[in-house]
Amino acid sequence: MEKEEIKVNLPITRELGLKLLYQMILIRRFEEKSAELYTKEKIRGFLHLYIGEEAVAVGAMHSLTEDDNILSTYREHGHALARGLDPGSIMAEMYGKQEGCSMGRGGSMHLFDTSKKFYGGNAIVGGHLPMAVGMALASKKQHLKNISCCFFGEGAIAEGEFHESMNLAALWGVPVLFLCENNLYGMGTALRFSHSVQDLEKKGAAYGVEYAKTNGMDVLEVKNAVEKATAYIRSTGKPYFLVCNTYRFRAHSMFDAQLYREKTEVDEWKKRDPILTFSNQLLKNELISTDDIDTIEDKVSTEIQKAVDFAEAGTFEPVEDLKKFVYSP
Amino acid sequence: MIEFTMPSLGADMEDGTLVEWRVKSGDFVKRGDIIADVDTQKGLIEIEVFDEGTIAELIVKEGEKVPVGTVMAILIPVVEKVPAIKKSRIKKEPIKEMVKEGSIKVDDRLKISPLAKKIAKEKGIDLTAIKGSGPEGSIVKKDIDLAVAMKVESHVEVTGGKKEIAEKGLRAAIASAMSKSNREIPHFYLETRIDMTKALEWLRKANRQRELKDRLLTIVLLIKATAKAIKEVPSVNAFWENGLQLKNAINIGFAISLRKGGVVIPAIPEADKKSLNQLMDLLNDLIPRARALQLRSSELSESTITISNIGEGSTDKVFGVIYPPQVAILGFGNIVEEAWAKDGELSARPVVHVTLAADHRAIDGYLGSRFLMALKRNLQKPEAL
Amino acid sequence: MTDKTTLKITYREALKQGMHEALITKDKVFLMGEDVGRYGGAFAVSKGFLEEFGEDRIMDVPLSESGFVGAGIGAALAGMRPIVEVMTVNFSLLALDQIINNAATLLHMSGGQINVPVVIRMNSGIGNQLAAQHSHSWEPFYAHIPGLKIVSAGTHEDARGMLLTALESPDPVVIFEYTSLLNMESEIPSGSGAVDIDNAKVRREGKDLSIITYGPGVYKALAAAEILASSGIDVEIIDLRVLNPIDDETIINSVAKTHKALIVEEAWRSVSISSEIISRIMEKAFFSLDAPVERLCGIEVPIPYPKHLEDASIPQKQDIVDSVLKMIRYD
Amino acid sequence: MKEEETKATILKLLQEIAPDIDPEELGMDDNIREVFGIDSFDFLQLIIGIDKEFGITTPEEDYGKITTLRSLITYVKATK
Repeated sequence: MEKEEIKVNLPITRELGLKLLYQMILIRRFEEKSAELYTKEKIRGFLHLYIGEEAVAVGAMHSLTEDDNILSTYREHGHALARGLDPGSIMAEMYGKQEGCSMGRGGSMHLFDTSKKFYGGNAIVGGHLPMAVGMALASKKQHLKNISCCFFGEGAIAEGEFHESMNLAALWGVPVLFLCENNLYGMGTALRFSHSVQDLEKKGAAYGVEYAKTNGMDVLEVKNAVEKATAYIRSTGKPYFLVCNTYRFRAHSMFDAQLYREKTEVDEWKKRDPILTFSNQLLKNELISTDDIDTIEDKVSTEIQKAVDFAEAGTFEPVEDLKKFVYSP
Repeated sequence: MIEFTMPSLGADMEDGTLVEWRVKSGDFVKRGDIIADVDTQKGLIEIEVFDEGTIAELIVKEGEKVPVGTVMAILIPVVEKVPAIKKSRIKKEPIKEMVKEGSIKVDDRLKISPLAKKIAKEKGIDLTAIKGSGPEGSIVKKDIDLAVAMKVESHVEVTGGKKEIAEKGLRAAIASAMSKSNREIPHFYLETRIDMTKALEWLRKANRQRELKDRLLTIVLLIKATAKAIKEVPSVNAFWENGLQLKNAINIGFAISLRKGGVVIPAIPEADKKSLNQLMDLLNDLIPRARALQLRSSELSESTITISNIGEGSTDKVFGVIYPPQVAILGFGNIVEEAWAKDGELSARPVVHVTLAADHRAIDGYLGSRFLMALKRNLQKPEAL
Repeated sequence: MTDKTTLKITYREALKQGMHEALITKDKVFLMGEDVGRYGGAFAVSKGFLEEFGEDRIMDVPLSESGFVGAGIGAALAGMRPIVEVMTVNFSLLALDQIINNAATLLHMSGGQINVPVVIRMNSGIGNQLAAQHSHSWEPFYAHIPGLKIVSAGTHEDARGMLLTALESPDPVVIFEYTSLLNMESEIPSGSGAVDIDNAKVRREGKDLSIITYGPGVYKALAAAEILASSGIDVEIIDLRVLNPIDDETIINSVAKTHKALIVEEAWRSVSISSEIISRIMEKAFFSLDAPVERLCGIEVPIPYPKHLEDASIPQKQDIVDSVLKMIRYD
Repeated sequence: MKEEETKATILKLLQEIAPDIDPEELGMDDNIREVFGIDSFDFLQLIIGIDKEFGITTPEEDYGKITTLRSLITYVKATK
C-alpha cells in the first residue's frame, strides 16, 4: 500500500472543499454516535457503519442531481446523509420512532425519503439492482433526463441479480449507474474467497457496459470519476459500471469480532483515512485553516446532538396502527 | 461522575467477560479510545469509551463475566458536556388482531355447539326449553347434561325413523331422574284403603246417558278427587329447590305406561279447574299421543305432583318414587273386591289401595295422612267432583 | 333487463380482450414478459400485440425472472404501469425475492411513501400432462403474503375484467390465470369490462350446502351442481376470486344459511387455501355448523405425467358430487 | 257373519289398540285384558271399535261377560 502523496494546486474552490469535508465529518461523527447509542440499547437490530468509506458517498452524491433516483444497501447512513436526508429523521428512524424517515417501520437498513428520491436501503444483497434497471427503463420510456444510481458492495457482484441486471441494462440501453463500493470484505469473506476475477470492474466488458475503477479513499477522485460516469450516461443513455476501491475501518456490524482480518491491515488503511488526507490537502493548498476544521467539528457536533434530541423526543406508533402500510387506504 | 458500563453489541448479547483492561486508574481517555477487551459468544471485541475523562476506578476485575449495562469503571469528566441520556422503556402491549367488522348477518337460529346438539339428539332433549350458558348465549354440553339430570325430559319430537333413539333416550332419562331422586330425597310412605262403591255406582249411572266415546273412566274421578284434596292440603303440591316452594297451579302429572316399557308423564294443567268431561277429553288426546311418543316437551315439564295409576289387572298397590323437584307421588292400585267391615257387618266392596310417597324435607306424616283422608272423603261424594 | 347480447368466446380470448383494452386505454401500461412479443405469448394471449403496439410497449425479456420482474417493479416505482407476464407460476419461484422483499414490502418499509403499482400475471395449475415442474398451484403460498393482492380468474368474466381493475390498484396485484381453462368456451355479456377485485361471488344460489372454491374449481362445481339439482339437492357455489385479502363476509353468510360447507381447490391439501377457509369458518360460523366442513384438494404428490394419474391428483366434477351426497345424507 | 269372520275382525281391532301383540298367542278362553295388558282406556277403545264394526251397543254392565275371545264372539252373535 503506497503512501498517499499530497496533491498540489487542487482544481477545487475553498467553498467546495469545506462542503465536502463537512459532509464527510458529519457522516463520521454520526456513525460514531450511532455506535455509542447502540451500546446503550437505544438502537437495536443491525447497524452497519460507513466509517472509512465516506469519500465514496460524498464524492458520488456531489455528481448526481436531485432528479436522479438513488438505491442503496443496508450500509446506507453515509449515502442518506450525503444525499441530504435530515440527520434527525435518520436517528429517529433508528430509534424506531414514528418521526423517523420511514415512520420507524424500517430502521437503520431501510431509510426512505421520496422527496430526495432516496429509494431506500435494501437488505437483500443485490436485491435493488433489478429495480434500478427498471427505474431507468421508466425514465427512458418517459423520455426523462434523470438517471438511476444503485450503490452495492463487491459481495453483490457474486449474486445472479447483478448478472441479470447488467445484461438487461446493456440490452435495453437504460441510464443506470452501477456503483460498487469494493471494501474488500463481504461481511467475513475476503475478495479473494468470493471472486475468481478480482479486478471487478473488468466484468463490465462481459455485458458491453462501459466501466472504470477509482480510489475510493479520495473524495476528489471519486467526484471526478462519477462526473465522468454520469456524463457518459446522460449523453449515451447507456449504463455505466464504476468500482470504488475503499475500506471500512469498523466491523461489518456491531457484533463482529473481525476474526477474518488482521488489525495491522486495518491500521495500514487508516493511514489513508479519507477525512485526514483531504483535510491535509486542503490545508497544504491553503484553501482552509485549522480553525475551519474546528468550526466544522463544532457545527457537526451541534447537528448530531440536535438529531439525538429529536430522536429521544420522538414517539412510538400506537400498536393499533400495526396493520397500516400493508395496502393503500 | 461518568459510569462506563458493559456495552450491548447485539440484541442477542446478554453479557460479556472482561479479558483485559487497556487502561489503569489515573489514565486520561478520549472519546473513541479502546478501553478494554471483552470476550463474547462472537469472539474477542475491542471496547471503546465514548466519554473524555480520567479513570477514577476500575470496578470489574479481569476474567469476570458481567451482564450488559453493569458499571465497569468510573470516570471523572473533563467538563460535563454530554447531558445524561434518559432511558426510554418501550411498553410492550400485546398486539391484538384487529378484526375488520364487516356487517356479517347475525344468524338468529338457535345457537348450540355441534357437540351439544349431538348429545341433545341422542338423549331426546327438546332444545327450545333450555337456556344456553355458552359463548354468545349458546347451548353447550353442560346445559344438556343438566337438563337430562334435572327433569324426566321424555320429550320425543319423533318424526319417522328416529323413534328408537327417542325410546333409548327416554330410558336413559328416567334412569338418571330416578337415581337422583333416590340419592337426594328422604322418602316416607303412607297408605290407606278407599271404598269405591259410591264412586263406581255414580260412574255407571253417568255413563249410561253418555255416548260410547264420551264414557268416563274411573281415573278421572281419582284425578279430580286428588285435585280437590290438594286444595285442602296444599303443601303436597310444591317443589323442593333448596327450600320448599309452594305451587299455586295444580298440575297433576299422569303416568302413562308405554306398551314396550317406559313411562311418560304428561301434566294435566290446573286439574282442579277442569270438569270430569274436560279431564276425559284431555286423556283421550294425551294417551294415544303418549303411546306414539308424540308429546310436546311443554306438556311434560310442568307437573307439580304425580299420580301413578297401575291400572286394572295388576298388582294391588304401587309405591312410587318421587319425580324431582316434586315432593309427593300418589299411587292408585287396582280396584279389587275385598272384605269391608262397617258398623259390625262384613260385606264385599270394590276397594282401591292408595299410597302416598312424600319428601320428608317438605312434608311430615301428619300432613300426609290429612291429605289421604281428604281424598277418601272426596271419593265418597262423586257427584260433588 | 334489455336484451343483452352475449359473446361466446374462449378463456384465452377473454384474457386477450382484457389486455388489449388496457393497452388501448392506458398509455402508461406496457407488457413485458418471456416471448410475449415476436412469439405472440407462450399461450398466444398476446398474439398480434407486437405488430399493433410496437416494441416499446410489448417487450420480450430474456430468461431472467428475478431480473425482469424486479425491473417491472422498478418501472412501477418510477411512474409506469407494467403488466409483467411470468410465463407460468412455476418460473415465478425465481422471482419471489423481488415479489416478496420488494413489491410486497416497500410500502411498509418506507412508512407509506412508496407504492408499487405493478400487475403480475401468471399462468397456473394443471395443463394436460405437463408433469410436476410445469403444473404447480402456488395460490396458497402467494396468498400468505401481506402486501400482495392475489386474485384468481376462475371464470371468463373475470379473465376479461380483472386485469383492468388491477391496473387501477396502487398496490401490487398478482393474477392467477389457468392453463386448463384456456381453450374452454363460455358466454359472457358482450359489453362486459372491468370487474371488482375485492369480493367473492355467489356463482349459484342454493340452500342445502355451500361449495367454496376458486380457479378451475368454479366450473367443475357448477357442473356438479346441475347433477345434484336433478336429485333434489340445491347447492350454493361461492367463487372466492380474491385469495388475499379473503372476503370472509360472503363465506360466513353462506355457511350461516346452508350450515354445511365443502371446499374445493387443486392446490395440495396441507397449508392450503382450504386450511385457511376452514379456520375462518370455525372462528366465525362455528354455531352455524351442522356438520364438519369437508374439503377436496390436490393429492399431495408432485403432479404425475400420465393422464389418468394427473386426473386423479386433483378434484374432478364427480368427486364433488360424491362428497356432497355423502355430506347431505347425514341430514 | 260367520264365526271365523267375527273372530278376525275382533283380532284386527285388538291389533289396532296394541300393535305389538301377536294374535296367535290368544287362546279362545284366555282373559284378553290380562294376556295383552289392556287397561281400561284401551278396553274402552276396543268396545268402541266393536260397537262400530258390528253395529251394537255394549253397556258397561256387560263388560264382565266379554272377558275372553269365545265369550266376546258369542256376545256379538247374540246381540246382532
